[in-house]
Parts: sequence; C-alpha cells; structure tokens
Amino acid sequence: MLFTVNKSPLTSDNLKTCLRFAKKGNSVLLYEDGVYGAIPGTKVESVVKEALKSIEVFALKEDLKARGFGEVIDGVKLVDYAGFVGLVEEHNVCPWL
Amino acid sequence: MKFGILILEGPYQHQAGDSAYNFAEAAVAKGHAISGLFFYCDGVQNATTYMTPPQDDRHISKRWAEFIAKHGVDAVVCIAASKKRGITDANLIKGARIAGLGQLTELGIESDRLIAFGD
Amino acid sequence: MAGEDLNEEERSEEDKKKFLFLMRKAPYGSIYPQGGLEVILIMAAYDQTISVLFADDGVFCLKKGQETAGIHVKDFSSAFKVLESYGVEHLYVDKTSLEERGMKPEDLLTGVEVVSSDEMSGFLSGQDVILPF
Amino acid sequence: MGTIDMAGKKLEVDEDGYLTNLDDWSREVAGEMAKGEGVEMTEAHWEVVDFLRQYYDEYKIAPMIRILTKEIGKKLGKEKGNTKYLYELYPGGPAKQACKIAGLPKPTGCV
Repeated sequence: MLFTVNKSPLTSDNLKTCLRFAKKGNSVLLYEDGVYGAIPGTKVESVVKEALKSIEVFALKEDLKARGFGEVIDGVKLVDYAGFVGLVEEHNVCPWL
Repeated sequence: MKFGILILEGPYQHQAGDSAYNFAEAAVAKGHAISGLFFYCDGVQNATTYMTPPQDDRHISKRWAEFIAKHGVDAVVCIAASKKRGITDANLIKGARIAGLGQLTELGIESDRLIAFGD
Repeated sequence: MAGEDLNEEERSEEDKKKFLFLMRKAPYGSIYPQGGLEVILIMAAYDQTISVLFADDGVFCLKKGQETAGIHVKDFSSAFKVLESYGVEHLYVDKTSLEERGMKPEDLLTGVEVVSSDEMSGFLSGQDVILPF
Repeated sequence: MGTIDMAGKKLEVDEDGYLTNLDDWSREVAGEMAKGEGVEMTEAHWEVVDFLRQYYDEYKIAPMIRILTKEIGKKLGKEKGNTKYLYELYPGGPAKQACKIAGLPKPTGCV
C-alpha cells in the first residue's frame, strides 16, 4: 500500500493520522505541500524518523525543488515523477488528501 | 498497466490538477496506458475552454485537450458537477465528454490502478 | 434515481472489485464529503463491493442533528442513513478520530462499526480502489 | 422553461417539466402535472407518489430503482415491489415521471 500525502505536516495532522494507518512494509509518498515533511530540522522530523523504522518514506523531488529544498531527512528516498509512477505500479494507492 | 486518474480540484487554485497531469505524462512516458481521466467536483473546471491565462503561464485546459488527443485518452467530465458549474458541450474541451458518475465506477473496474488527485 | 436504465445483469466475479471510500473531510466546509456520497449512491447500482471508512474530520459527516437552513446549503447528512439499504458492505468509523473529537457512537446518525486503525491497516491493503473524499 | 397554470397562478417548471421551486408542490399540482404527462392518477399512483415524498423527506434523495422497488414491496405488498408494476403506473419511468409528479428534484442523469 502506498499512501500519498499532499498536505504540509507542519499545519495539518494528515501525515500523523496517515502514519497511524500505515503498517510495517507500507510506503508513504510526500508530494505537493507534503514534501515539507521530508526536510530536516522541522518540528515533525522526529515523527518521520520514527516512521522510517517500519515504513518507507518517499518525497517527490520536483515538488521539493519547486519549494527551494533538496536535502531530506536521512532515510527518506527521493523520487521523480517516473519514480512516483513506479511506486504506483508496485503498490495499490491510498490517496491521503 | 492501465491507470485511471480522478481529478477533484479546479485549475489554478490547487496543485492537484497539475500533479495529475504530471503523473499522467510520466505514466505514458513509462509505457503505461491511461484508461481514463475523470473530472469531478471542481475538477470539471479543468475541462472548460473558457479560460485565457497569460501567455507565460500554463494553459491548463489546452494542456489536457492536447494530452487527450495525443494519447487517445477517454476523458469524462461529471454531468452533475458540470451542471452546477455551467459547463456544457458548448464550452467543453475537445476530446472530453460529459457523462455520469457510473463512468467513474467503470473506470475503477477497468483500471489496474485508480489514483485520485485533490486537496 | 440511479440504475433505472441499467441492466441488472450480474457481473462476473473477476469484474467485481472492492471499493473503499475514505471520508476524511468535514461536511459543508468543502464539497468533498457530499461528492463522495454521490459517488457511493451511484456506484451502489453496480455490482461492486463497497465499504466506507470515516476518519479524521470525516466523522463529523455523521454527526446527528445537522441543520443547514441557516447557512442556506442543502443538508445531505440524511442520505448517509440509506447506505446500509444500498448494500454498502461496511460502514467503519476510526475510533481514535471519534475520541479526538469528543464524540461517541451514539452521537452518530447511523449505525457504524467503530474500529481501530490497526484493524483497518490490513483492510485498506485488501482494497482494489480507494477513493478519498 | 414553461409554466403550469394553477387556478390562475403560474408555476414555473424547467424544460423537462420539473418544478423549479419544490415548495410549489401540492396534490393539485401533482394532478395537473400528471394530466400533462397523460397519466391518470389512481390510488395506486398516489401510493407511489406518497412513498417517494416520504423517502425524500427523510433522506433528501430519491431512491435508486432497486431500493424503490424493494421498499415499495416491503411497504405496499410484494406484488407491487417490482419495476414492471411501477412502469405500468408510470410509463415514463419511476425516476423521470413519478419523481417529477411527486415534486422531487430532477435526477442528474449520473449513471
């Protein structure tokens, strides 16, 4: 299962509740404003680090770049749109809008 | 694989329609088929010809129309959502058709994956 | 009145898919929950397996006693009461979301199964299509 | 756009004959609309109209056909709970014709 999260976790609980439903082996893709969850040094960094112990977290490179960021929390994997498509090939999708 | 794409947000206000477009392009580039686009809720506004953005911005409805034509994609615009928002055959982009939510069900059945973009 | 022109022919089992409606948004603030409800009501005319999960602010959709006359918007909450008769297999409410909002099952306008997110994780993975509203 | 003449008062209807303002509905209006549809209202016709109005009042939607027949069967007797019976009463169809006469909103044609 791939959860797609598009809200900033700094202003919304979206990512938090999503992670409550995501179980071991699931993946989460952060895109649009969701990518703010992938950058180091924010108040949600620890939440993401904890999640990384059991699930894979991806961030959409194009959305990060558009917002002026490039560096991500250790363990978060960057994907481009082709990678996004690849994740959808592999997993069924649960859009967590 | 066959990907169905559901678009729930209008153009220019949220990124959803842009993300959906970028995803659809990337899927086609990887050799996948788009089994259909379904525009619902404010998403139906993506399909109106009544938009004239400045030349240095993307033309969202034209972009969809070109995508539909180029890849022979079935694009359905929800009739109930269209009626509420003044979208008719008169201002519908070429290649799209106005039809009911039953088509969304069909798209879900036909597609290997149905992915929604919204806000 | 959906389904009037539809042949009641049974679809083959392989055509039958599991659809889950994931309702996570509050009513009236946006069109989403109403949009989701309308899809469910139409989809019910097709021979598919439909479940609905209310989580986060989506649980507010089921709050009893919604009166919308004052905001001049149509009350669509009553229609959630028909879902069971429309053949919706499961109506789930996320326990934590309900508790976080100070609500109890008796505050809801229709009978639901209150479930934990742990129970739901596996269920989500078993769905063919998840539609977020 | 058209109108229905009710004792000198003109009620607005849309191009398909549905009431523009649902509050305009009354049994007399229903009778007038039925005449326009070539339907002669009998006790059996009113049963369906009453059922639809009650259903709409409670749930704010028109029931889909499968539910309509099921519920009518439950409420009015098994022999009435089928599409054939409803089409005999309302040849224009339960959704298009019976809902119109019952003063429910026009179906959006969503299938």
